Amino acid sequence: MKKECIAMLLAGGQGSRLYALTQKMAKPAVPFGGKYRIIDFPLSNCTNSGIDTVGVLTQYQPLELNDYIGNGQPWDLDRLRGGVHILPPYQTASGSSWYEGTANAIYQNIRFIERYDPEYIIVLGGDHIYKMDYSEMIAFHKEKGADATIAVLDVSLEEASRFGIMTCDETRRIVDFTEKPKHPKSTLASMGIYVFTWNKLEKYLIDNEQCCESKDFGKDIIPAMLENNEKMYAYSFNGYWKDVGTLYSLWEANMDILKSDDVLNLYDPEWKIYSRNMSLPPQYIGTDAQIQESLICDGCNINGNVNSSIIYSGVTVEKGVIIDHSVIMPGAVIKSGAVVKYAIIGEESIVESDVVIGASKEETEKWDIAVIGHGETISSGVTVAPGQMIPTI
Amino acid sequence: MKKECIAMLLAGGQGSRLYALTQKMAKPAVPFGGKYRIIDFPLSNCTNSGIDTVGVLTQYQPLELNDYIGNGQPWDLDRLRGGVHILPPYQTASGSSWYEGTANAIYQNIRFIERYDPEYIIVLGGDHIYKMDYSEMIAFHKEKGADATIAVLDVSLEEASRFGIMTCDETRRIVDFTEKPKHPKSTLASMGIYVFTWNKLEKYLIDNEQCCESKDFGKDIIPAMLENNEKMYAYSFNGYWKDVGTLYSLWEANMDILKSDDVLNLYDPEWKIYSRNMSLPPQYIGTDAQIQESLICDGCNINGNVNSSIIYSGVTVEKGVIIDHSVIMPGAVIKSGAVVKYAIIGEESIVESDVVIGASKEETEKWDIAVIGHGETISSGVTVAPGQMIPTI
Amino acid sequence: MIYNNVLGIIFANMHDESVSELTKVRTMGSILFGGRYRLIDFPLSNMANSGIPEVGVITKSNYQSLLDHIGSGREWDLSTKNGGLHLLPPFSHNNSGLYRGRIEALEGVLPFVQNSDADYVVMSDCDVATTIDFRTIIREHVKNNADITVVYAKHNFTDKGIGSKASTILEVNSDKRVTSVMVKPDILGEVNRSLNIFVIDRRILEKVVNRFSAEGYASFDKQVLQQNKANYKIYGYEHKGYYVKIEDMMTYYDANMDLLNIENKKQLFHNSAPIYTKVKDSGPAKYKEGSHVKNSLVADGCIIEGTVENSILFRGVKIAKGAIVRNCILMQNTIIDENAELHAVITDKRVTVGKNKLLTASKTNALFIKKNQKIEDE
Amino acid sequence: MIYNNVLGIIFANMHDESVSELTKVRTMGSILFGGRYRLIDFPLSNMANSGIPEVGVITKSNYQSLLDHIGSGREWDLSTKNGGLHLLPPFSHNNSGLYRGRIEALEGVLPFVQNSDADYVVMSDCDVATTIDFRTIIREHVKNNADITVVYAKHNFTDKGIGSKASTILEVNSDKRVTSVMVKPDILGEVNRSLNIFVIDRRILEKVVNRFSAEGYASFDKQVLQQNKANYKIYGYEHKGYYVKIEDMMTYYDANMDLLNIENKKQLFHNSAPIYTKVKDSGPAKYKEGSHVKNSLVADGCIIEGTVENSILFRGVKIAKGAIVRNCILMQNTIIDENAELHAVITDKRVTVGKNKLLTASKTNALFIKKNQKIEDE
Repeated sequence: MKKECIAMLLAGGQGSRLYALTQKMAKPAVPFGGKYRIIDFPLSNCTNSGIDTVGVLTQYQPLELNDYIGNGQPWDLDRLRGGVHILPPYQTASGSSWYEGTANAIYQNIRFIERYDPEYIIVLGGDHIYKMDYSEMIAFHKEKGADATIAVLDVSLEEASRFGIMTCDETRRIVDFTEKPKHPKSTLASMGIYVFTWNKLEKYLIDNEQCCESKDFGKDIIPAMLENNEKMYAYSFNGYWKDVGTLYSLWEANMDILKSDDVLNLYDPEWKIYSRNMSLPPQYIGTDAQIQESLICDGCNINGNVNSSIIYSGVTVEKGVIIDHSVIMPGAVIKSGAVVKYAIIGEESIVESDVVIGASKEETEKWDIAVIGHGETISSGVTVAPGQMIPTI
Repeated sequence: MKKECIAMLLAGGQGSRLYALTQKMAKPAVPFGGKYRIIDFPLSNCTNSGIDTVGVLTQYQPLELNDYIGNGQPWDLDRLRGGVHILPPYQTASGSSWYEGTANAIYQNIRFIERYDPEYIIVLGGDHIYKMDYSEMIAFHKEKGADATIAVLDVSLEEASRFGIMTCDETRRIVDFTEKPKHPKSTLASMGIYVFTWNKLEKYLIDNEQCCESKDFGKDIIPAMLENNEKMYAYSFNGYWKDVGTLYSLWEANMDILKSDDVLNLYDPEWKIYSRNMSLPPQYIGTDAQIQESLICDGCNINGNVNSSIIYSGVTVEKGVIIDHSVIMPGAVIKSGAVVKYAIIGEESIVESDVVIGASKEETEKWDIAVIGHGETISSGVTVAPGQMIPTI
Repeated sequence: MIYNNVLGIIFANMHDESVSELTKVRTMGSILFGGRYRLIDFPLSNMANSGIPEVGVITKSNYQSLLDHIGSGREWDLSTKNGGLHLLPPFSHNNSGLYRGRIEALEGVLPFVQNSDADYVVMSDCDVATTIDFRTIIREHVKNNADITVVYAKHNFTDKGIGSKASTILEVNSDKRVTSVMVKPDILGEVNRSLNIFVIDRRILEKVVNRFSAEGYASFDKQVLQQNKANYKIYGYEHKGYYVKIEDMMTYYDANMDLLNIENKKQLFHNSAPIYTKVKDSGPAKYKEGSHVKNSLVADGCIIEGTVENSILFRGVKIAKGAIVRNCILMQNTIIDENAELHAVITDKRVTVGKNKLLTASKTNALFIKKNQKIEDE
Repeated sequence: MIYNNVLGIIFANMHDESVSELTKVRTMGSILFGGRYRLIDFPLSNMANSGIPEVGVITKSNYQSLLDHIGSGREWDLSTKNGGLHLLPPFSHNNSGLYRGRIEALEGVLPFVQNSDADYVVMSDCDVATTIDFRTIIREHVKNNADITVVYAKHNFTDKGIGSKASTILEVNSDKRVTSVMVKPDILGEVNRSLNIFVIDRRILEKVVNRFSAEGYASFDKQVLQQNKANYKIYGYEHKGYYVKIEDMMTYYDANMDLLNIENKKQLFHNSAPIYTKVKDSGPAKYKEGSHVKNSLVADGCIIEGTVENSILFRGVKIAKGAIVRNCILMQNTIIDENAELHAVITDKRVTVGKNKLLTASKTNALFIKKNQKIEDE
C-alpha cells in the first residue's frame, strides 16, 4: 500500500550517558514528564502530523520499549495498513549483522520501506523532547523541491560545537555542513530530524554501504549529498527542543516543564502527547500533604511536602517527606522522613525512612544532581551525596 | 498482568530445506492451503484455545513475518494486555547474541515471560500444520500435576527414527526419551509441543546456559529433566499433524487438504483458521474454465483447466492452461497454454505461455515435484523438469 | 495535507424504499453486493483511501446489520482515538429517529458537524458503487472556489426500466457551474445524472441545514441545488470512472451481473484503492468432483458440486450435486440442495432450496426469495 | 477453562430513575464516579478480569454517552472478532425501545443469549461499584448445582436515607439456599442485600424469560426469585469485599466521599484486578504556586491554584487562585473561577462557577449543578 511519507525512528541507542536509567531499558523507553516516556514525543508528533506509518529501529534492550509500544494503540498507530512496526536486526540467507550506524539501520530496512512505496521518508531520533508538526516540514521540503531537508535550531555560539552546523544561502539552501566544528561558521544546529526524497536517499544508502566505515547520516550521507550538489535545505524550528542524552539534561528538561505552560504545554487539546495508560485510580492527596509548583500523576498517594517536582504515576510519598526539585519515576516509594532534593529516583525504587538524597545548589559546594537507578532500595539512614549515582544492579 | 498460560512460538528457523521458498522469508511466513501462511495454524490454535498472549521468537528474515503478524488483529491477538509480541534477539549492556538454540531463545526472553507471571508456558513450533486444542493439553498437564507435558503422535516404526521418541508407563508418565533413535523403543513421537510449569522450566533454562553447547529442548532440557526424575507426561494427539519442513512435505500437506474435509477441515465454524485478509474481490471463473477437486481463493481469475490443485489468492490462470496436482502461491500468473503438473509455483511468479513445468508420476521415471521460487519469471517455451527447482535470485 | 481537513458523512438509509425487498431487514448501506461486499463498503473505502480521517454514518432504522458490519471501523482503518468512524443513530434527531430527507437527517447530526475542525464535508449516499478519489474532487472544488460540488456522470436514459425518475439531473456550463437542476424528471437521452455525492464547505453546510430545516424543508436537491442555485456557487464534477447506481430490484440485479464483465470488475476493484469489507475467515472456495462453473463470481467459503453459470455466489454458498444455478445472485449461506434448478433467482441470506425444486424467472424480472426462507417439500 | 464458557450481560439503564438528575443526559452505566470512572467500568472490568470473553450491554435510552465511553470495548480488551463487546440497543426489543424490568429487557435481546455457546450467564446492573471475581462465584454456582446464584452482601439498614426501600433482601439457610425474598421492603437492621449481580444457567435463563415475558411479567426479582423460589435451585453468594450501592443522590455523594478513606480506595482498586476506563490522554495534574490541597482525589489534567479539601476532582477541573472547594464532587472540565467558594456541591460536566460566587449546601443534601451550566454574573 502506498504512503506519501513514512517515518523511521532510530531507537537503537544504548544511551550510555543515562547509565543508571538505561541498564535494562533502551533510552527511548525512559520515563519522562510524569506520565510519558521519551518516545511518546516523536510518536505523538507523528500521529498529530498525520503520519500513520512508523518504523522503530531497535536493538538494545528492547523489551520495555516493545512492550510499551505494543500494538501502537495509544498513539492511534494500531493500523491495518501502516501503523507502528518494530524493526530489529535480523539474519538473512547470506548472513546476519547488528545495525552499525544510523544510515546502516535504515539501509537494512530498505525492503520494509519499499512496501509503502513512499515519496518521502522522515528520519527521527528517539531521545529528544519537543512538539513539532512534521507535515509543515514535509510541505517545506515539497515546496523547495528538495532532496533532503534538515530541521535546524538556532543555538548559542558556545553550544554550536556540540552539533552538526549548517551554513545556508538566502533561499535556506544548505551550502556547508560540519559535524561538531571547533570553530563554528554559524549557529544553525541540526536537530537530527531529516526529510529525504526516498528514491534519492536510497541511492546514497546503497553507495554508503560500499564505501564507509561509520555508516552514519551526519558523518557520511549528508556530506556526500552536499558534495554531489544535491538540493538540501534547512527548515527552521523555533519551539522547545531538548536533547535528553545525559542525566543532567533529562533532569533539566523535567524542570523545564514546570516553569510555565508555554515551554512545553502538555494540556493542548490540539496537540496531545499520547502515552500508554496504566489503569490506575486518581491520585490521593492526604491531609498532611503540601504541594507547590509540581506535577503529580494517576495512582499516587501523596502525604508529604512536594515542591517544584514531578511525581510520576503510582508513586507513594509518605508523611514528613520533603521532595524538592526532583523527578520521582513510576512506582517509587519515598518513606516517612526521607529528604530528596535535586535528584532523579528511578522506577520502582524504594527510599527508606530518613534517607537523605542530594542537596540544593545553595547547600553544597560541588553541586550536581543525585541519581538512583530503577528498582533500587536505599536503606534507612543512608545519605546519597549530590552528584552521586546509584545504578541498577 | 498475570496470565495463567502464555505461548512461546519458535519461528526463528531459516527453513533451509524449503530453500526456494525461504530465501527472503522465514519459514512460518510461507503460504499454505490457499489463503493461509504456516503460522496461521499455531496462532489460530492459540486463539481458539483461549491463549491470548503469544511471544513469537524470530531472527531469520522476519520482515514478511512481522508485517504479516502486524498488530495481531486477524487472530484476535491485538490485545491491550497480552496479545502477540514479536521477540527478536537484542543487545544488552553486557553484550549481544543471536538465539543459539530453542532453549536459548526462551532463556533470552525470560524477562518477557515474567511480565505475565504465568503458571504454565506452552512452547510451539512454527512449521507444523494441525488443529489442536491446547487448553485440553494444559488441563491434562494440571490434572497430572506435571512439570512438563509433551504432545505425542503415534508414528510408524520406520518414521520413528526421525523424531524424539518416548516410552511411557501406564499412567502416561515418560520413562525414556531418545532424540532420533536408530532403534526406536516405541512409536510415540514428540510433536515439538511442550507444556511446562514455568518456575520449573526457568530453573532448567538457567542451568542449561551454563552447561550445554546446543541449548535445545529436545537435546538438553528434556533429557535433563528426565534424569532428575521430574514429572513428565505424554499427551496423545490423534488428529492431522504434518511437519512441512521440506518442499515435498509442503506439497503433500497441500494435497492432503484436497482429499477430504475430515483430514483438515477449513470450514469448521467452531475452529476457524484465521489469516490476514488481502481485500481482494471474489474470484472470477471464466467461460473456458474447467475446475475439479480444487481450492481457489479471493481475487483469482481462472479461465483454464484446474485439477486437484490449490490456487492461492490473486492468481491468474489464462485460457488453455493445464494445472494438475499443483500449488500456485499468491499473485502468480500462469499464461495461456502453459502446463503445470505436480509443482509448487512461488508468490508473484510468472509462468509465460507454453511453458511446461513438472509431470505426473506416470509420465516420468525420475519423478519429484518441480518448484519455482517467489517472484521468478519462466520464459516462454522453457521446460522445467520434474524435481527441478528454480530458486529466487 | 488538504484531505486531512475533510469530514465524511454517509447516509446509510437514503433510498431504502427503492429496494424495499432488501431493506426490510437492513439499511441501504448494508445491502449485499458483488459477492462479498455491502454497499456502504464503497463510500467508506473511498473515504478511507482518500485519507479522510473522520466519517459519520447517519442511520435511521434497521441498523443492527450495519452496526455488525462496520463495527469499530477497523477494516477501513477508521478505528482511531481521534476522528475515526462514528455511527450517528436516530436518537440524536429529536428522539424521533425519522427524517424525510437529507436536510432533516443532517439537522439531527448537526452537533457532529459543528464539532469538527474540517473545512470541507464529503457527503455520499449508499446507492452508487464506484471507486472514486475524493482528493481530486476536493482539489477541483477548491480551485473553483465552490460552495458546493455535485458529482455527476453522463448517462443515456432509454425508455427501459425506472429511467430518470429516480435521479437528479444537472446541466452545467462550460465552467462546470450548475445552471439547471431537475429532480426526478421523466426524460430520455444523454444527461448528467447526479451520483448523490457532494463536496460542500462545512460552514455553508451548517448554514444551509440551519436555515432550511427551520423553514421546514427536507430535500437538499430541491431546496438547495434547485431553488437556491443562484445563491450558492454550485459546481458539477464529472466522474468518468465505472459505476453502478441501484434504483430498484432490476438495477440491483443488473449491477451485480455487470461484474461478470471482467473489464467492469477491473474498473471497480483497483489494486491501488481496494474496497474493504468485514472479514469472515471463510476457507477457500471448494470445487468438488463433478462441479461445472462458468462465467461466475465466487466468494471464499463456497462449496460447489453442481453447475453454476453466469451467477454471483456470496460467501458460504453450497451447491449440491446435480443442482443447476443460472443467472442467479445467491447471498451468504444459501444452500441449493441436490438436483434443484434455479434460473434468474435472487436469494437473500440463509435461504435453503430443497432437493429437486425448480425455480425459474426471467432476467428482466428476477425472482426474490426472502432471508432465512426454506423452499422444501413439507 | 470454565470461565471461557460464560456470557456477561450488563443492564446499563436499570435504576436510571433513582438518580434522575444524573441520568437525564446519560444512562446509569455512564454516571461519573470516583474521579475518573463511569459506573459501567466496574461490572465491565470485573467481567474482563474474570476472563469472560463476550459481554452484551443492554441499553434503553440516552446511550450516546455510553456508546462514546465503551466504544469498541478496546480498554477492556473486549474488542475482538469472536465474542467481545456488544451494545444491544432498544430496537432489538419490538422496536419500542422501552422495557419495564429485567425480564422484558432480556426478552428483547434473547437472540443474543440464544446464539451464545455459553453454559452460564453473569448478569449485573450498574448501580454497584465493587471489585469482584466472577470465577469464584461461578465455581460456587457449579458446586451447588444451582440454577441461579444471587450475589448479596450484609448490610445494616438504619432509619437514615432511603433505607431498604431500594433493595431486594434475601434470607438464606445454612447451605446458602435462598429461603425468602423481599422486594423493596421497609425494614431495619442487618440483612442480606442483593447486589443485583446474578449467575444463571443459560438454558434456565432462556426458559425463564420466554415463560414469564409471555405471561406479561417484567420483574425478575419478584417473578423469578420471589414467586418461583421453590421451582428453581436459587442460591445466595455472600460478597465480603468493599462495595458501594448507588440508590439516590445522597448515596451517590456518600459513595464518592467514601473513597477519601484510603482503606476503601485500596479495596476498590487492586493492582491485580484493575478497573479500566476510557483513556483521555490528559497531562499530569498541576499544582501551581499557592495551591492548598488536602484529603482529596485528583484526576490527571486538573490545574489547581486554589484550595481544595475533602473533595473529588474529575479530569480537567480547573481551580483558580483564591477559590475554595470543600466537600465537593466536581466532574470533568468544571471550572471554578477566582475567589469562588463551594461547599458540598456536585457539579456535572463542564460547569463554570464565576468569580467570587459562593455556593453552599450541606453534606446530607449536596447541591447539584447541571451539565454545561454557567453560574456567573450576567
